[in-house]
Amino acid sequence: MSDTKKFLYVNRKAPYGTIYALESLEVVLIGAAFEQDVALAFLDDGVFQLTKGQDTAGIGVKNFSPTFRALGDYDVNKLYVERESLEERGLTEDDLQEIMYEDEDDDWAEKPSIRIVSRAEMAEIMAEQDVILSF
Amino acid sequence: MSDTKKFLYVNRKAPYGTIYALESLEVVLIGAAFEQDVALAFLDDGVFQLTKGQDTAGIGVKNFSPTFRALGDYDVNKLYVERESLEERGLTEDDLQEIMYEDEDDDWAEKPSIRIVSRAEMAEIMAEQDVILSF
Amino acid sequence: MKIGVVISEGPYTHQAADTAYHFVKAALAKGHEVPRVFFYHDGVNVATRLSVPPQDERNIQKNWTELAKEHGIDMVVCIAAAQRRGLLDENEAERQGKDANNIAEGFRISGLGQLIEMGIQTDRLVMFGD
Amino acid sequence: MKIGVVISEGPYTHQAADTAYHFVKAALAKGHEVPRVFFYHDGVNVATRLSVPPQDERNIQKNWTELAKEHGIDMVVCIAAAQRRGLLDENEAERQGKDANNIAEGFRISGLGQLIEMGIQTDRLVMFGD
Amino acid sequence: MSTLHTVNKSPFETQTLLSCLNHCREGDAVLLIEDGIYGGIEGSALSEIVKESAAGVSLYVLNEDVKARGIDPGRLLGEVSGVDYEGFVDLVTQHDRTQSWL
Amino acid sequence: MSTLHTVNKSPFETQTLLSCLNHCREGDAVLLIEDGIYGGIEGSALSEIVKESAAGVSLYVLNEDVKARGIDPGRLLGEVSGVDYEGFVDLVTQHDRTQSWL
Repeated sequence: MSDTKKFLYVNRKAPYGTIYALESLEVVLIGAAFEQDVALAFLDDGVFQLTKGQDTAGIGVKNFSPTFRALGDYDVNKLYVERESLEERGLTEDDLQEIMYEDEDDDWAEKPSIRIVSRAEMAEIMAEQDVILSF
Repeated sequence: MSDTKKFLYVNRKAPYGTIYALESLEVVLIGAAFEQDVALAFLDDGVFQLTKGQDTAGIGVKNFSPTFRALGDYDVNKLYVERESLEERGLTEDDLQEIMYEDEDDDWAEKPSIRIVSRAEMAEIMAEQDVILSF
Repeated sequence: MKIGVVISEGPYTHQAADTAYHFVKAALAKGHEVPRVFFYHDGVNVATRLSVPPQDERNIQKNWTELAKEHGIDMVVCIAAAQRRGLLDENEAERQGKDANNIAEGFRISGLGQLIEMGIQTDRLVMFGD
Repeated sequence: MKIGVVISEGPYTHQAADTAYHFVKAALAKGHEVPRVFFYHDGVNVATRLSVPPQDERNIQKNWTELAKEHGIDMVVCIAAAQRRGLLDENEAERQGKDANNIAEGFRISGLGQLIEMGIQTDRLVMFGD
Repeated sequence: MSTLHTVNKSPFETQTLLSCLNHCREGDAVLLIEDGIYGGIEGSALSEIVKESAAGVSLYVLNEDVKARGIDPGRLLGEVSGVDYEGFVDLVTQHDRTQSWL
Repeated sequence: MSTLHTVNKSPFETQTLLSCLNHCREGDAVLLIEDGIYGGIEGSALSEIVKESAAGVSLYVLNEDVKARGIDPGRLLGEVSGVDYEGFVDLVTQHDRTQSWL
């Protein structure tokens, strides 16, 4: 086995009602330093973490959604979002914030980090991992 | 308003996976000393709290189900259990432990504390309360 | 009106203690009384003075301590729930033979009877939890 | 095999810390290695030495402290999660200007890197939570 | 005599909202707070059943929680009214009791 | 290459079990632990959908959790096998990864 493992962070919970989304992101940021093959999965209520226009001033809780846009700088650029989970919640890709990264293998072209996948594709992605962390 | 209020303890969670069922019972026991009009409601997964034959030795957690049988001694004898909640879970009244109390107004006759009610009746019971505590 | 409040989940992990805080502030602003807030289940963890949230986050314990001081709210931490979870005041620590205590200013440890009493003496009771 | 374990809910409130305990004991009994248990989210609350569970209940912290001592398990409490929730060791208390600490024997406070490292160095990782 | 019910869970995750609505009586109010506000979204897989189950009941969402989660109020069911924390307090005092569906 | 999935929530309370089953692949195993064991009950409103969704998947329950909750093993789906904590460990080592559905 090589030194690089495939890590998947599975996000199934909505933001702010509980802390799991925020503390998941904290692991992702620290984990980025370990140079593993990292991907994030958003399914079920986890897709709500990525909505644009979050404004938490009224509830007095820190808005961590801008941090997702910084993930590209940490070489974290595979954010898989499940289409069926969006649809069941009345959301489309347009409701999610734009998250971009610069592809060093393609002359630093700007590319979207969010990849909408079907439930079947999500199951395949999960089945390819070495380590799955659930939040 | 009289000094006596109607208190309802609403139990909607299964036992052992979380502590809510046990800590609900602790409130009921303490609350009994206050001579209020007390009733317990079991609906949704709360009906699992009353199954007979619980044996927690294997999970190393205290089995608190016998405590329900002591409630009669504390003058707590209205345990409303929702029929639809039982049915959805494949349970019948026979799966619940027998919980009795002695009716002081009827020559101390032994009577069952568990009263199976319909969802509509449960809604009525809830609507009659002064104070509702949820667990 | 007199409104009693129960908080039954821990700080930061669940939004309950935050929502309750904004609710109580609004109730007080509208002229209602909030004589007591009762902390049960993991809610007892709100009362630790040892928490050190990041500087850009709210300090839930401090917010409650200040609000209670300003408005004379009786903040009661359930003793049974607190013992299980390691929340002790000086007396309890001594009684239990523990070498430290962690309850913040403004919170007092007492029994579940205080919850029932609050239910009897207030006009409304609102619970915040999971 | 090397099995890493994560506990992400607090003691008594959720069964996670109990299930993990029985799982780890069984893994060790079958000859596997459990080099590290990582406590995250409310799981950090398992590490308080101030808890006083009723005498007829299990003592979750003591169970873990003893199991770890007997089998050389490295029990790591996430520092960021611990700070939010008021779990401090002596060093952290001093650094943060707090007048008390509450970490039990056998637990050490460290960073999230220890979780990733555990994921890299073990053959399997099992999480217990809510 | 009526009840204010509060629901703080997403109906896509738990059964709490539907259980609450199935125990409401005509004239009751249901206030969606915290992650509960997702129950007010129009065009979801649950919108129709929420609307049906809420017949005769007044549905509210806590504005601050809606805003925090980036849900445009225009995306909510027409049946839903928004309140702020002071409106939450008014709902508590206007009804005879509060039942928190935890 | 296969996955062991663990589910610790009641399917009558949360969507977790169904979400898990909808992401399983042929040859995977699902172990129901803690309150998750209620997902193994025969004759419930969810038994049929659990059985259908679990096609191609091996279903297990943790015996100790079943016993604790007073559920007679005879009341479980015929498709479900019981394991103890040591069996749980074996399932972890026999599959290539463990995914906890929290």
